Amino acid sequence: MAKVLMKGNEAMALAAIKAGADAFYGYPITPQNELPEYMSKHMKEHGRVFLQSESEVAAINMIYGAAGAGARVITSSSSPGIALKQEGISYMAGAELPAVIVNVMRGGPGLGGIQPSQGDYKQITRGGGNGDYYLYSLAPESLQEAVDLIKESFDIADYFRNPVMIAVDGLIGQMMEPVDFELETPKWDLPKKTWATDGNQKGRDKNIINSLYLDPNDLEKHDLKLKKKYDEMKRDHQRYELINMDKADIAIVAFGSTARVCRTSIQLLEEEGINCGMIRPITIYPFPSKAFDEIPKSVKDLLVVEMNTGQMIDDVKIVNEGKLPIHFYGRSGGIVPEAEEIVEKVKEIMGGE
Amino acid sequence: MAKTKTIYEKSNGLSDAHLSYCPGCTHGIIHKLVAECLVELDVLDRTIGISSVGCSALNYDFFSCDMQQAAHGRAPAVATGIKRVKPDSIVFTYQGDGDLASIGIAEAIHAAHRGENVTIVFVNNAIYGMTGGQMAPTTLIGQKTTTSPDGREEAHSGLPLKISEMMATIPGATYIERVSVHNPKHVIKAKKALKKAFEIQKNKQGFTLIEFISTCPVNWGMKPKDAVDWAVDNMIPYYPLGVFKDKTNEEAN
Amino acid sequence: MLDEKLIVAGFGGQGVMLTGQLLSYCATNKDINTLWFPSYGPETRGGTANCSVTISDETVNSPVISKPDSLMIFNKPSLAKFMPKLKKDGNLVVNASLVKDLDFREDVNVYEIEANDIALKLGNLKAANMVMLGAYLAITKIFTNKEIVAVMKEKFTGEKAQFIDLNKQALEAGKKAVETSA
Amino acid sequence: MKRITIIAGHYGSGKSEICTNLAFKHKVDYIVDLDIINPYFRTRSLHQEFEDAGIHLVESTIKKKLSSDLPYISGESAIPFLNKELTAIYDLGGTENGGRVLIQFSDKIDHFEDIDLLYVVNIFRMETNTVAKIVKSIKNLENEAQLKVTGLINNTNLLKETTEEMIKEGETILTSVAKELDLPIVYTVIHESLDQQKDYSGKVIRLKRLIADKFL
Repeated sequence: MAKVLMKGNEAMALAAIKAGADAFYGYPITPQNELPEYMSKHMKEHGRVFLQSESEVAAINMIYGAAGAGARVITSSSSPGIALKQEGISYMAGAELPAVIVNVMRGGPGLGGIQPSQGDYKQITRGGGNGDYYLYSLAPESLQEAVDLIKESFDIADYFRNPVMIAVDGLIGQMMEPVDFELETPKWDLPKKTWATDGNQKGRDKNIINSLYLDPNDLEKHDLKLKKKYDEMKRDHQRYELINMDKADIAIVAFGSTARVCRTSIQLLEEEGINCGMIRPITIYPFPSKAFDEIPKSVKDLLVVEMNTGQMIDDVKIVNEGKLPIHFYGRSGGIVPEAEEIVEKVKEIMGGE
Repeated sequence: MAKTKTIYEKSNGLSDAHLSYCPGCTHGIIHKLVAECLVELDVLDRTIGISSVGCSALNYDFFSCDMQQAAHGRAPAVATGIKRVKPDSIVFTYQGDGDLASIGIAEAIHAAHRGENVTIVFVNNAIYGMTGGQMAPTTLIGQKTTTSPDGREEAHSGLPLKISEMMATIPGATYIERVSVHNPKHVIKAKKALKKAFEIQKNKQGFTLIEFISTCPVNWGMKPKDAVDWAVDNMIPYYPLGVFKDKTNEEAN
Repeated sequence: MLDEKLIVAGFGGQGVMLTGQLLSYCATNKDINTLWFPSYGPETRGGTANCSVTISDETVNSPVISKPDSLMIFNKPSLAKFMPKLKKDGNLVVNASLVKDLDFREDVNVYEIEANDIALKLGNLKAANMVMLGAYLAITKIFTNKEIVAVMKEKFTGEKAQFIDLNKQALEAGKKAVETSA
Repeated sequence: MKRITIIAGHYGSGKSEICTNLAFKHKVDYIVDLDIINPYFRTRSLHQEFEDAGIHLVESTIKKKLSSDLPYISGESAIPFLNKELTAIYDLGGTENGGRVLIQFSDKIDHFEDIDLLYVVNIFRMETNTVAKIVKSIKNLENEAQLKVTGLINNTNLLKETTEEMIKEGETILTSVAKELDLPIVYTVIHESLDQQKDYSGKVIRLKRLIADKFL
């Protein structure tokens, strides 16, 4: 199939269908509505389940139930709705249930606004709900990347038996770009879901899906088992892209659509003879610490650019270990920074030395 | 060797785990009825039960079918999620009055509203047992609890919620009945109601809820026998027993 | 090298979004990189609406257009909002039926198209956006009318299919309006 | 000590520590944790220690599930009331609500001579810092438990900051309570680290903090 032009939300929905999603449960919220709307039209054609729930809280618990029954499940929402889902997400991590959760971020806190934002970075990368857990969190910068990552994310979720978060913003949800749905994406080696409560107990013992461990010793053991997964994510499954880093004097750190704006900034700077590179985290959890080991000596400063007031900057500080000066440029409230603003910031940093 | 005759056996629907209920609590009877119905309808090996939060939180260990433990109040949503992807399974939730009538009322209403083909076993003992006897939406006027130390007052907490009556008003619901297990006659009646609910589900006829009037001797501060009497004298007059909705009957007429 | 950044702006309901989308669909059919990004939310229901369209031989990076090469302006508020951003020597295509007697920038190429009047003459005011698109294509020559009509045939199915002929006429009328004014 | 001693009092009055000290000292047959109110600082954290001492622990929670928030009353907890050979200490939950549990045994108690229901008071708890408040608390407890309190325990303390003057201050208040309700002060509790110089009402329990040490 040749490339097709699709809206981000629709493209992510189709990617999920192509990845074999059995069920979608969700609740309307701007700017992700085209995703459930697309699902409502097309899941039926494939004999799959689409259901609009009464709330985000119900949606994530439907996801819990269906995932526990062994189905491939996906839900989507936007920032305030994802906040409501946190209880269920924590329970899923605790009960070791796989699912794909799409967060089309908008400005906050509270009801905030409906324009693009990356204001949920901390909520996404710190677990979000109660207890010791994390979500494998992917932050694509284009529709093609979003589609490819969603296709793979079901495998990732199944492999880790842990929810995977697709963290995009309203920009990616709303924009249209040509996408190729037939590109090969990695297939993970997955065991059968022998743990599922699938209503077919013939010839096996009963299965239980549960996150309750009343004995502190049992719960600690369970927490450590979960930690092992997160350690494996950190060790083997960091993803990032290095852009123009070879001779860079300064490096931007940015993810998602912000990184895309920064690509234009880098081109504009190049035209003015300034070498600017970029580290683009693709996984925001695990944070790609390894990318920072690859920073060449020529780089003298780091500039973190985000669509928030500075959330990822803390992770950059942790992995930078005080080596390079860290600067920040951010826009929030739903404002997408323009490439020229970032160019000015880079020049200000470089001129200041 | 003397001949022995088995006159009573524990249902296969229950595991060998010890029940974690106080003496005199009727959870045990209700568990037995659920288990017996599933076995008698020959659906045990395709049943998925959902434990809620409350005294019955650990009953995923007690039933011998597949079980999922749900967050407080969310069991009907979990049931929906399962049933939609496994339409041929039998799915039931087991919820107390705190779980269903308070924190989870939205999920319960909407499962009925959508006509989900699941069965809710609703145990109403008019109090929060697990957390030590706090007031529930179903606590009676004048009833003392740890959060209504002077007895529930209408002006402060409203009138107790009648779940079966309320759920019966939902167009999507198929079968709603309130039963009690305070004596053998009513236990038999309750089982009949529960079995009917599971049969309706088996026939894919939609949403069913059976409300059980139950007791909590410890948190009510009564001996088991007195608790049963109290339920009969105080709860049943306010929460009358009977069928509140039967679409299968309406359809037949 | 093709590298066109366009903003289409007007009232919700004037077909602003669709106009931009047709260009992106056409680019995709020709395997040219493109990105379409709409304003979204309440403004699309009666307020001002706009979309950004990038069409380029190069990879499209920033989805945000800070200096558009061209503007298609359907109403007065949109002119005020976007004209200052237009690149020097850029194309400013305005619906002159609604945007009248205004000072336009001197350093850009202004094309005043009586889109509403032309559409009304064709029998349907709703075709004004296609008149504007026809004019824009005549100016930039990015795609031919024929290529756009091919996209419509692909996308306008069912009830919408009946409008393809009208739209085709509107595109031609827009083209003619540019040629006669030049 | 009577065959069955039930210890009641406010949250944090020191009930559980006194229970464990008495249980080990008198090598009772049963120690019964009836605290269904609060899952922290409870006798069952000493599960192993009791077992080693040959004391049978009846838990108010699911077996071996330490600090679970799922309280229930085990049928086993009625055994010492039925078997007159056994000695036992019962640890009630805090406030009058904790006393409500005792109703479950009311039909198993046929004579009260061998049962003590002792009320623990620490006058540094705001709920029991005056004679009037203590009297009211005791009456509330009796009302809920449907049993009469038979004695008082002076457990006045401010943990490590406790002085003998403080304990004496508690004794003054408790003496008034005792007079008003016609009850004896059965025990006075003094932590083992405090050098005892004075004499006190009732027997002195030189307390070793066993439960809190597991947490603090």
